[in-house]
Amino acid sequence: MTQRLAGPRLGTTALIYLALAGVLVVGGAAVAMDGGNLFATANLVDMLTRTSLTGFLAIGMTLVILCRSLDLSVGYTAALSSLVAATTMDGQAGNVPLAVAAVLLVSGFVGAFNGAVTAYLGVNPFITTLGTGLIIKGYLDTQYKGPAGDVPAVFQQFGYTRIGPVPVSALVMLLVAAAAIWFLRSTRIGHHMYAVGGDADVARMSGIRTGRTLLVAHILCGMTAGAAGLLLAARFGTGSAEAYTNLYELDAIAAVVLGGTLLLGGKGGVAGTVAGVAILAVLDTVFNVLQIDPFAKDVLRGVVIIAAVAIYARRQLDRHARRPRFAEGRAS
Amino acid sequence: MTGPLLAMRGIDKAFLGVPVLSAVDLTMEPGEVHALVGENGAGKSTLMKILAGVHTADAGTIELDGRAVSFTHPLQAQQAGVASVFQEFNLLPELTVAENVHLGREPKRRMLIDRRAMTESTAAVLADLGVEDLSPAAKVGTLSVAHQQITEIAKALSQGADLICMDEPTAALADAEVELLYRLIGRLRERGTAVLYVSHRLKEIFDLCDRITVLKDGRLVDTTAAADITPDDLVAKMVGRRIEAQFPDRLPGTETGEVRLRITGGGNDRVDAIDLEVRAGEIVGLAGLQGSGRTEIAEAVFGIAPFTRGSIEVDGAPIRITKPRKAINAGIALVTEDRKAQGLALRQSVRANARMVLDANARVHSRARLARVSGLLSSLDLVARGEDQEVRFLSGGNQQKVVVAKWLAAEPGIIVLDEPTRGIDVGAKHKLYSVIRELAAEGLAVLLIASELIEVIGLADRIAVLHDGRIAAELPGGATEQQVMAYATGRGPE
Amino acid sequence: MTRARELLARATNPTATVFILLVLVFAAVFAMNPGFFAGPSLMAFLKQAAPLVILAAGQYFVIVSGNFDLSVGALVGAQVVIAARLIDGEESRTVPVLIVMALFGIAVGLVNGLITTALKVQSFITTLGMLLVLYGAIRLWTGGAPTGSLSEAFRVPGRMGIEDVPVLGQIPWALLIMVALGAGAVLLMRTRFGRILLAAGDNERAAALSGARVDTARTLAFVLSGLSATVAGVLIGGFAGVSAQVGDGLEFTVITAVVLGGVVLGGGRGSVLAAMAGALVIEGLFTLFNQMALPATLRPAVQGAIIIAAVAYAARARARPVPTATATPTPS
Amino acid sequence: MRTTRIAAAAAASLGILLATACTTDAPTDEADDATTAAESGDEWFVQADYDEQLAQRDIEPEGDPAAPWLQAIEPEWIDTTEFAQEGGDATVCFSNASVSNPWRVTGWITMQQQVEVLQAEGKIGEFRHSDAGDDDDQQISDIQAFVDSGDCDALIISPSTTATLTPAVEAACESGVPVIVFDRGVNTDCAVTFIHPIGGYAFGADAAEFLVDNLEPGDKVLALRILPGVDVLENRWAAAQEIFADSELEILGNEFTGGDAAEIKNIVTQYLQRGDVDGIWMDAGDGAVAAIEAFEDAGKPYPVMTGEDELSFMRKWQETGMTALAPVYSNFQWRTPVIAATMILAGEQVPSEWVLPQDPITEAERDQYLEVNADMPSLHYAKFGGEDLPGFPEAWQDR
Repeated sequence: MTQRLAGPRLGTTALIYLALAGVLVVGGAAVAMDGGNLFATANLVDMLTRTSLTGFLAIGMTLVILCRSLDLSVGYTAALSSLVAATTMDGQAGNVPLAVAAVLLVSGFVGAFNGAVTAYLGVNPFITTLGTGLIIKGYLDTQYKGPAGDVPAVFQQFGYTRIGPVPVSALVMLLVAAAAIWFLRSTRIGHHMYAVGGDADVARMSGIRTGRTLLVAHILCGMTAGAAGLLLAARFGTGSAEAYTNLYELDAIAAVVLGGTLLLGGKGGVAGTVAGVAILAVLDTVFNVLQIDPFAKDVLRGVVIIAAVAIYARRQLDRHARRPRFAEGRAS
Repeated sequence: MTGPLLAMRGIDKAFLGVPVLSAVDLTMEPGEVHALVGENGAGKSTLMKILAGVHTADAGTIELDGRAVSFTHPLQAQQAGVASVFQEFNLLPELTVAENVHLGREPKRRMLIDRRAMTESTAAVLADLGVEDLSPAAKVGTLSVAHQQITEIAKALSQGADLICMDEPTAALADAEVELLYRLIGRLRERGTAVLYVSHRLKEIFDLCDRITVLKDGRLVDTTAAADITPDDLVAKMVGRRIEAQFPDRLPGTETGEVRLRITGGGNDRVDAIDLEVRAGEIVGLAGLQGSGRTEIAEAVFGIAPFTRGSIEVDGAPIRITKPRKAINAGIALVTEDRKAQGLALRQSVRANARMVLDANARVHSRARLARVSGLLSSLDLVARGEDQEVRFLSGGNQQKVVVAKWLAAEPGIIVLDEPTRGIDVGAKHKLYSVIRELAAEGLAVLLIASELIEVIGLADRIAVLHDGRIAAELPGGATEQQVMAYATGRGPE
Repeated sequence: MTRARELLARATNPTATVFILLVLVFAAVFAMNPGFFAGPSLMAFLKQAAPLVILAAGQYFVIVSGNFDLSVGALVGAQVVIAARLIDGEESRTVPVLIVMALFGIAVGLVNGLITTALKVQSFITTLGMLLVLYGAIRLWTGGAPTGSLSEAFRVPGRMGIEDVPVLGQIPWALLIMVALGAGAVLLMRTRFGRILLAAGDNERAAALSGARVDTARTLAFVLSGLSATVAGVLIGGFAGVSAQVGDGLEFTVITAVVLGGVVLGGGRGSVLAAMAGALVIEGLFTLFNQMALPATLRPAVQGAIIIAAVAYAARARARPVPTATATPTPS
Repeated sequence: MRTTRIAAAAAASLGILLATACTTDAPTDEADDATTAAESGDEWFVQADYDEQLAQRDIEPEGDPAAPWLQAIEPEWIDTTEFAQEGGDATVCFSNASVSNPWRVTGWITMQQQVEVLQAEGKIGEFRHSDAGDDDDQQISDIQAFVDSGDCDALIISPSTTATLTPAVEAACESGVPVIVFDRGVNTDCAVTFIHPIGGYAFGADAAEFLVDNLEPGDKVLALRILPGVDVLENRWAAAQEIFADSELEILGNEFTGGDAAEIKNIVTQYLQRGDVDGIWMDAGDGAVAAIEAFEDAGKPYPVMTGEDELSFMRKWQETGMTALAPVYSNFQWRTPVIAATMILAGEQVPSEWVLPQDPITEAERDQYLEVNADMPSLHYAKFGGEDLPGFPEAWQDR
């Protein structure tokens, strides 16, 4: 323990950004050896674009995981939202604000349902959100037999335009991330999420409404999934129910834990998550540029995630060593 | 202001029908440091927890600033200005000192957390307490016990508490840190904050306190000014045989045999220079204040936190006990202090728990022993709706019987009992007392740890008294509580 | 008083719920189509239910010891593909390949277990990673689509049975295997291992202080899960032959089944029999949906709703206050 | 909203339960109602396209029948000189939706083989590809990446979903690179050429007509589908519904199988428990064998059945001698796009919409196809059209 005080160790977030840098270097080297340039604008744009979608989902996921919860329904919520958006817009630029509102409402409602069932009915979030996902799936499959609705060109800009090398979507995602960081840091309910995830009893003893905190986390998670849905709609130019088949929820969770947020809650943050998302995106781009078999990507992802968490676990050990009264080796 | 800050009158409290407090009064003035003393089990903690809103009194009234109050939840007590510093901290290791201090009551500016205000006010409180070496930005998880305690106190103060209860605050502190606590309490007094100080340590009590309230057997003995009483008189008021505490005598035919457990120069980061031997048929008591190293010795013998120095012999053979399995295979059993966290799988059946040790250790597992489990349970007078009842449904006493049974099932040669009677009813206590005698009679070596001096004195053939991680004295069975207390509180022989 | 409370607890015992559910589902099926309970169709039902039941048993061991195994679906798929590719229609290779598969199943379980216990990675992450690795690796190996084909001998257990039995028609081997393994699982839970597993899931510390090898037990649980996935693979492959999608999403179905069985995520509670009953409930539900010709697209929704409802009910039953001795004083 | 959904579901279930509790043969009727209910508002059926595709089946395609991948039905040749390039080192890029099913895997191998030939002939230089793993958003990124890289002289796209990829493809077109779309289309004709077999309606109709011709009025048909919401598949089903509607056949229901053999066998087995099934209509061949086995295991006579030109099905068909048809969604189309790319880069004319022939394999042709592909794995497709490529057969055998 004394050593720990002596040598202040790297914060997990710093570590993860270091890892990101590492991945960039290694990836860059690999691409260079292949005769390419990972940092060519095209590739940078590509990386940034790939961060957007998972980014939105992972930001919300971070909140629920911080509260020691989980949301396996975000993929379905996103798909649903893309349809709500596209059908509401129905090609009319005028409908965009309405559509956005509708999406946030619907997705927020899904989150609220997850949160309420988990917080007040005491159902394990794994089951709650799995069930919610199935319910949404059933609704989508019954209601839509494929892409539906029409997104006006104006809104498609959200998915396609970029400022310099930075796609608008990525920019918005980063803004949301910033907002989330601010939320966790500066609002009481956001701040309390750490307490709820860290130790619900202590939180309760300190007068924190744990149930409400969890509920809010889930609502926000639903809404970021809604934002992801909007992005999908913008990029597809229509709403797609099929989007849920891509297991976005697992990508999001992977990004979150990769970002150093403890799956057991109470520790971590959105800054790390963004880095986690970025790492996955960089890997994707590198693999694409290197023309590596898509299935190898899955293998590597699996390994990376496990390895990362194993490393964080190492750092978590001997957290609360008891205070020595007698220094070691001191024979009295 | 008129009248006392706090007035508790005629407080009664019983658990499972066992009276723990009866007709206790306690009054405190603003800025007063008030000691609450008494033997273990005298009801100090219970009284404090009632004041803190953890427990609710069965009868009696509580007035704060002349207003009648009744707390059903710690929050209410906090809002009423009564803060408590328990021994298990209510802190979040991942948050900073400032965040912990303000948890749930973060200062806001325009609906948002005002972090600067948070840090500043924390810094202010700390400065006010005269603490320089603790940064509001430090992560609590990385702090020393003392600093965590200071954080707790700071939290209490920032809640605007004008009465702070401290339960054995120095138990986990090193001398230097105790000094710091002294200064702290001095400040509190100056600020007009009243402190209810629950402790065994006479030195501290006389150093710090204005008045002293003595409890015994849940009854109020006396409340006097510290100046008007000598330490010896105080101890005299605290101790004394109890009506209900009749201990069974040594069973006939119990003879002390070979040394079964010998510790020579045992030590680790919590205890040092431990020399101890327990013979077959002998009951050796370990007395000492909380944090004096009693439990640590048990944990070392059982391989949970092994000795890093010295040696252990079991039945004359030297042995390195590095994990519980080794201890168990060497015929050692440990009835742990906290049966819920360490002793029982609460949602498993009585039987499952009773045979857990046999199931877990191939070497001690045998059909014959399994067959004896039921008999064992009934011989302990276990009250349960059958062996398939989940233990969480049992009373504390019966739960403890299950724990004892699970160890006896393995037929150990040495049994260490850490606070075996904590939080259990009188009937169960007496049963356990006689069980302990029987074990000795059967030739087991018994190492008995109990905060209740009376138990150690009543049961042990020899008593090793611990102080600050060392054995301060070894006294014969007949020793008086004064003697034991004298060594335990570090005052040495009279 | 304790007595009364406990009786209440017994009546609403989550484990009991599943059997009630089972009766309800089959009553409904009977109402739809009494013919279903004719020997042959019942046998057919049990034949196709067998793999899920066996998987549920395997998953139970992992869950009851306080973990998850999300990799079983991918493992089942992998096993079938491995079998097809290695056997490649050669009858003579059947047995050796079965041995290889068993070893592979054990290996996967062992890796899951060791990473979880030794490296302290939450099993959710461990097995999620394993899922990705298996999915990718197996497709890398076969170039995306299963190659080779299964031998007749390999298909016997999953497809054939004891023919021409009066009343029943065919008694499927799958059913016998299911019963055998089910009985085995029940017996195993009565052994020292089983008891330790439960104790470890309930109170890890208490078990460890009683001398239990908690990590070993948990690792073994993963191995059992891996083996159950192997058997399930053999049965499913035998039942229906090779196809690229075998096993997809099975992990969630299995976990749902186990949870429906009243087994609590987090460990220490529930019986293996109930877990297997949970699997039968799920299969029964699918049959019911089919019998009442519920639109295929709507089924997930109903399934999700039922799961949430059932678990919420069980949670409420469990949340009922029980007199634990925590209320006793702790004198200083 | 969700809750009402559940309520609705519960109500529906309850209603059906009550309705059927009294009469045992009710389920089937209910099935129809339920199914049609799910089918309400059919944006998946466009009469014009339907008629066109059905007509195209009877049109003799231009070009050499020996090389069907170069044939075209009623081609409308357009000039491509604007894209003409010197030298054969052009970089061709290919954004693939996925190789997540055997049909795509087979096609992908064929395409790679074709590429090797063209590279050997010095017609193209580098060939880059990216695989989106069925993730539309991923594929959009892939396409953007190719466009932004600026290295592609021609861009081949096999969209994962028609509608959703449209904006990305349009963007690609605007970049000036010649774009070639094949398999599933997009809602824009900005691509230089759109290569595809006749299409989903034809596939579904071939199958449905075969069942109508080979079954008696009143016979019961079960439709097995992979997933909802995939346009090409929905078209197949929509066409089938048209045909069935005018027939005396009774449709027991349509089930989604995810192409999982076990799922298919379960479902068919369950239907067989409820009564006879005389015909099976499938929107793709995956797992067809499992469906047949369900009949064997239930001891029921083989149904009249339509699968696909996947070998496992065709072999089972041959071995059982059942009445069946293998509708084809021409796998050889995977050769055409790269060839088209070279043509475009050479400034040669290509059909603006390149419609490839799509003839189902009948019992008459079956054995000859099986002979040619005797050494091919069971998840291989008979009309993969790569027999003349140098890699044949190893490339398709050990993947």
